[in-house]
Amino acid sequence: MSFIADPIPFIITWLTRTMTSWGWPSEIVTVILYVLGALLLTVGAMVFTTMLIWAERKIGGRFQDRPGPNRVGPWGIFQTIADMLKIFTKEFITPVGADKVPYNLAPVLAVAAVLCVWAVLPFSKTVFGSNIGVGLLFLIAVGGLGEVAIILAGFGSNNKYALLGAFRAVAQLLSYEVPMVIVLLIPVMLTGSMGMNDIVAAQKIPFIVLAPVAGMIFFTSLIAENGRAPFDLIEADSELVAGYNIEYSGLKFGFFFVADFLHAFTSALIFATLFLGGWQGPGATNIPILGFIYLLIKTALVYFVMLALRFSLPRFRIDQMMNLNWKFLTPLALFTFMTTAVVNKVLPAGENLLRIGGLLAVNVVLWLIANWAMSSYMVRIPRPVVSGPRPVAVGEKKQAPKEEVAS
Amino acid sequence: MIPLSWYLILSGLLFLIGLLAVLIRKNSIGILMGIELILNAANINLLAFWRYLYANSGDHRGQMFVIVVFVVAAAEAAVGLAMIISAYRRKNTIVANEINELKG
Amino acid sequence: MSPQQFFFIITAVVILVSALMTVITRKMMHSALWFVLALLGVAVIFALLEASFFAVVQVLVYVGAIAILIIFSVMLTRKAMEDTGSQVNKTWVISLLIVNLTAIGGFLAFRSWEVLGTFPTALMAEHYDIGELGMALIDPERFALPFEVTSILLLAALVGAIYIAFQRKEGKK
Amino acid sequence: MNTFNYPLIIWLLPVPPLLAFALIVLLINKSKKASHWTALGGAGLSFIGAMVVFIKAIGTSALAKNPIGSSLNWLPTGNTWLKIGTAVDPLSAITLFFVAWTILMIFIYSVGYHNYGQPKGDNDHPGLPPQGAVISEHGHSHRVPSIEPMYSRFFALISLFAFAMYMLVVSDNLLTLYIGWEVMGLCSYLLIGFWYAKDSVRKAAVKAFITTRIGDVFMLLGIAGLYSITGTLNFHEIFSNPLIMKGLTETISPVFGLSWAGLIGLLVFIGTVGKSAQFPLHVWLPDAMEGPTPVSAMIHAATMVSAGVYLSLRFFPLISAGWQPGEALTPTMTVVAVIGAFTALFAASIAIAQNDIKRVLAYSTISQLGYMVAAIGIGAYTAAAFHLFTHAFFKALLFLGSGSVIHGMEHGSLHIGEHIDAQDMRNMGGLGKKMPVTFWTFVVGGLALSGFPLITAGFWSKDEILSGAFNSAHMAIFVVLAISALLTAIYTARQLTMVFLSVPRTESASHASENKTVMTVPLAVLAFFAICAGWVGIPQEFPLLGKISSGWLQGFLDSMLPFKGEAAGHSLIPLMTSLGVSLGGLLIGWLIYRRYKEANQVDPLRLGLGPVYSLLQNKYWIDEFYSLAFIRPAYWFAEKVSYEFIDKKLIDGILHGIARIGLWLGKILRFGLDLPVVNGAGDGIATGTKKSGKLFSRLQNGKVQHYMGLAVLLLVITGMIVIYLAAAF
Repeated sequence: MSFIADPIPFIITWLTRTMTSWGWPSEIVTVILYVLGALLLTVGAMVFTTMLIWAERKIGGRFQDRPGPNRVGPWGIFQTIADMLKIFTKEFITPVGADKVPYNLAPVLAVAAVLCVWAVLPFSKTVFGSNIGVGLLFLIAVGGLGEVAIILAGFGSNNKYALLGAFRAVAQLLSYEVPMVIVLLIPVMLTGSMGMNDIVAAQKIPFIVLAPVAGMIFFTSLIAENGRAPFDLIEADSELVAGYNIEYSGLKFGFFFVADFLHAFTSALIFATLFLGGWQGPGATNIPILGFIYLLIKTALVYFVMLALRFSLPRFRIDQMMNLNWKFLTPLALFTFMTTAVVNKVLPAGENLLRIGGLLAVNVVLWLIANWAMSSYMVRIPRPVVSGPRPVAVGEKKQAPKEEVAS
Repeated sequence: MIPLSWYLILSGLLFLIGLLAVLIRKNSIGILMGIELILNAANINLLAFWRYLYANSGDHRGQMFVIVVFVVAAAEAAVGLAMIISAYRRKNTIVANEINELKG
Repeated sequence: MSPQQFFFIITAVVILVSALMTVITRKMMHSALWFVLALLGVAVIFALLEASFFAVVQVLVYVGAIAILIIFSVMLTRKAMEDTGSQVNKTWVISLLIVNLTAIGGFLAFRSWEVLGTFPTALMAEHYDIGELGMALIDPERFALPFEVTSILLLAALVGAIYIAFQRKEGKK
Repeated sequence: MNTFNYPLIIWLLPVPPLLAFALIVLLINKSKKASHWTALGGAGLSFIGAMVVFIKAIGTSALAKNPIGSSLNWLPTGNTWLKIGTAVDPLSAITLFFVAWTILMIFIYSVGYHNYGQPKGDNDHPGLPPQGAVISEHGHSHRVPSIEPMYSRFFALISLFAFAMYMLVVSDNLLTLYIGWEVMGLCSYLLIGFWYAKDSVRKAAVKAFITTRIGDVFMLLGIAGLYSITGTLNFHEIFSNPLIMKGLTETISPVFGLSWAGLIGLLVFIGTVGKSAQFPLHVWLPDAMEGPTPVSAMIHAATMVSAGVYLSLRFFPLISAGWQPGEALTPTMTVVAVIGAFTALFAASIAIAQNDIKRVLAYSTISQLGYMVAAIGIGAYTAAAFHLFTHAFFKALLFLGSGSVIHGMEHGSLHIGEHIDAQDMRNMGGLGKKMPVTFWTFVVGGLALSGFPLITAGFWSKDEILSGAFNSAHMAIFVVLAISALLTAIYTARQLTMVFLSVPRTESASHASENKTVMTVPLAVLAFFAICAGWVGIPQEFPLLGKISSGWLQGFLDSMLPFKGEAAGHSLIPLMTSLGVSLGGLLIGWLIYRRYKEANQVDPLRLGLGPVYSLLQNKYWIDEFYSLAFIRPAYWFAEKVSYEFIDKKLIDGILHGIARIGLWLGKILRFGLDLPVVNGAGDGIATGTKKSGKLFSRLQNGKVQHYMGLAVLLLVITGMIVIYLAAAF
């Protein structure tokens, strides 16, 4: 095992040996290593998020034709750190009338819920937190904790807008969990296991090739779960002022802020793991550090697409958002699931061209049908229009003086 | 190694607390939470017996019961809460003892 | 005391305390939060029983769905239940007596059960796999029928809940 | 490619049409386009699956011993399971082949037949055939055919029909086969009654349903008997188990001294008689012509009547139990052979005198089915299956062709506004020039039907039946079949001549026009099979051609038989006979009818036959006889005996008498017993109950927790007592 090819297990082995040589019992060494790993992962994720916030602001700026942060450090790279310093120094405010326990518990829970996901993600062939057999279920389960955090925030703030925002947010998150969970059954079905390591190992061909429709549904649901544009109804400032976190400021708000970005990045990571093959890539089996890099590249790609959507699409209306979920994504997810199950069973097993082609063809057909159904539905329900386009005022004004001149 | 009796004592106590909630809370939602606690106590019992007496013989009846209990709990919460909300809308109260007529 | 036992006792204490708080807390919202904590503790107990699938499902179903439903209901019905005043019935002493009687009865009845002292044998790897449970669920000669019946129950509950909670428009009966 | 999950595909074969049915009925029936695409998609998927399975089946050796398929437990019956499953053996394989082709072709054809793409009719109602629409073009208006108002419904029902047939064919047991069988009965009722607003259509639908039901009851008896004796419904388990077969053959049943095998075979055969319209129960089939033509083709060629013969072929081991080639026929086989041969002759003779283009074909179908049944009866299993196979193609072709002719005629009559019966052959004539594709394909079908030598499929299969009859020395059967072959050729020639040759006899006929491609392409495909389908079964003993033929079909199907196939030598006499009757009959028919030029001219045959002709034209007065013998007496019995005598006089009288006695008794009891004794006690009890009720109602305060507490308390106390008692004793 060389340090270059696979550094983290190398370090772990080294630490274990060292501590055992000090005469510590092996259980305690294991516990220490677990705590150390968790700490490292968490701190790493948080530090990474600061970079992420900068990158997002910079990219967003470019999308909107402005420079983005550019004052602190080269290319504004220390902007987030400056912001962090400012947030740390702010006063801890708890509004009068707020319910103290939920109010203070919510931000912590929000970050914790996201970080829990990292515990089961495989980062390379040899580096993963915990390989439990029901990893995917765990992923969904801890996703539910985030909703509790939002409710607590909305309730604890003792503010009408916060409560409304929380209701809305939870409604959206719960709704989009439905197609997401259905669609997640497809990778499980293709793999035959719910363990994350098994799912990645089964993706010699990434599942996005075998089940593109499922991938698309999952991606959409992920964006909705994040509550980012075009699904950012949670903090639609024109309707709700700022959503469930309206009463928060300082470090407590910072927690929500970090949770938001971390959640988005984690979503990209999950998508890359489940549908793009995770750490799989040429040579990744022999040199695990390569797998880490592959995963990072794939995640960055997915994240960039999410950013592109965020900065270019307008927001859905609440009814449109619900319609999209219940009338389109959920039925489509069910159909995709059923057809994939049947086709996968009928076609010969293994990684042959017939199976891949068959699954792909079925997905294309499904997508065409869904597209046709959606567009004919949109045609049948005309968009409510308050009034037709008004005549341009300038044209009339120009005409009027002309008449005067003529007369 | 934990003896089976520990789990049974835990589940027994949890059951009693749940029963207490069912009997003394005024609020219907509190009663519902008590019922959920009782169901959880039952689940601990089922899984403990499964693990200690049947797991290695490939007998899945304990787990099957747990699944059924999960489903029943979910169904009960959904219907029960819907009924509470409905009662709240009609009678403007959710105190269990005030909802004592078989009339909407 | 082995680490497992230590861990079990801590979890059990957390569960029992939070369950008790669920019963006696005056504010309904706090009661619900204690309830969530108790449920999470039960999930840990499941994990201790080497039933990781059920631990995860416990979190998914109870914390992710039932607890949220309960919290929602608490918020929606806040107007009717002011958090002031007694939150327990007048007859709480009698209820307490009944519960104590139950405890004593249970203790007397099961005190000398020979199963109590059982220790677990190590779980074999093939039984750890939830695939086996899955196959048992859809095997017509084992649990397919209960499984299907349960699914129908769930469907009926779904429809029933929607019907009951549906707000009828005034004058449209 | 050889890793396809074949058993699963077989299971899935019937599913797409069923899904299409459900989809159309539940969701997309508003859109006609989506409806027919869904139906076509369902039929197409099943078609592809059927072809995949067929190719696998013909490539599998010893298929009859080890059919492809799987089964699963369905119902627990005590200690055993009632299993259902699917299997494909040689018989189902070839049935699957022609069923898949004909169904797909009929589906495609239906799109055109129901005038897809035409405007909506002005006066069209659901339940009536489309009346035509007026469109104006270039300033003047004219009438064109209009689209069927219940277009989606048609495709939904026909999909269900296809589902039932597929299910019947792939079943490996009587249970699912019977389900398919009955679903087909329902579909035939719905589809024959498709234009339900017409009185005659409703009657025809009811007639078809009830007549086939008579057969089905006997068939169900047979199935029940088989299950109670053998304890299984799986064909393979019954027929390939020598012990069971021996037991069935040698035990004598209580009826007519038949063996159990013979009795069950006979009962199941009665089911075939109903479904395949054999002699006593044939009356529904000509009336079924009231339905749309694709339905007729579906019933006559692809599904229903084939199902009847298919069933008899399935049960051939039972029907022929205890029989070896060359021996005398068993009683059951004799019945089958006689009914078949008689039906063949009887129906062919009726067909000669019919004027409705579809009725001629209907009787022709009955006659040809009689052929197959007769072949089964004399033990010529392979020949019967072969004829079933070829007949499906050319009869589907003929029906679709006749539909095309009718469609063309309707087009003509709409165009010029003439009100004539578009199905009456007397109104046609000279259509060969107007509708060339229809003409040539119809000629191919007609020649195949009449057994035109060497090139058509019908010749080979019919020849095989005739030679089977001759070689096994059943001369009576042989002669009857030969005569009916002659009659077949005559009425085919009559039909061809009256419809296509000569000159148009009405205005409509002279304005008829060829149909769209969507209708003619299925005709061409079926015409191809009507010729080529026979070449797989050229017997090896045949002079000259036998040398180059492999006799593949015979080999493939013979493996199904419990004994070695009939290997009798090929004789020239039946060959000469079939050559003679076919060519001779065609010639006679043409000679008689080539001078038939006026619509109101007397039929030339009537001049020659006189009263016999009207006997034939009125179908031997069978319908009238049934009406006189069964239906009218039944009505009379219901009204006079059941209603007026038994119900009104007998039952009502007794009831009134009892009522009077009761009244009188009641008075005595009231004043003697009720008022003084019973009331006193009753009032006392009531007052007591009321008082104690008041006492207990305090417990019933509607408070849930109160109840719960009491319940738990009671439980604990009871439990403690029980445990204490258990410990004490």
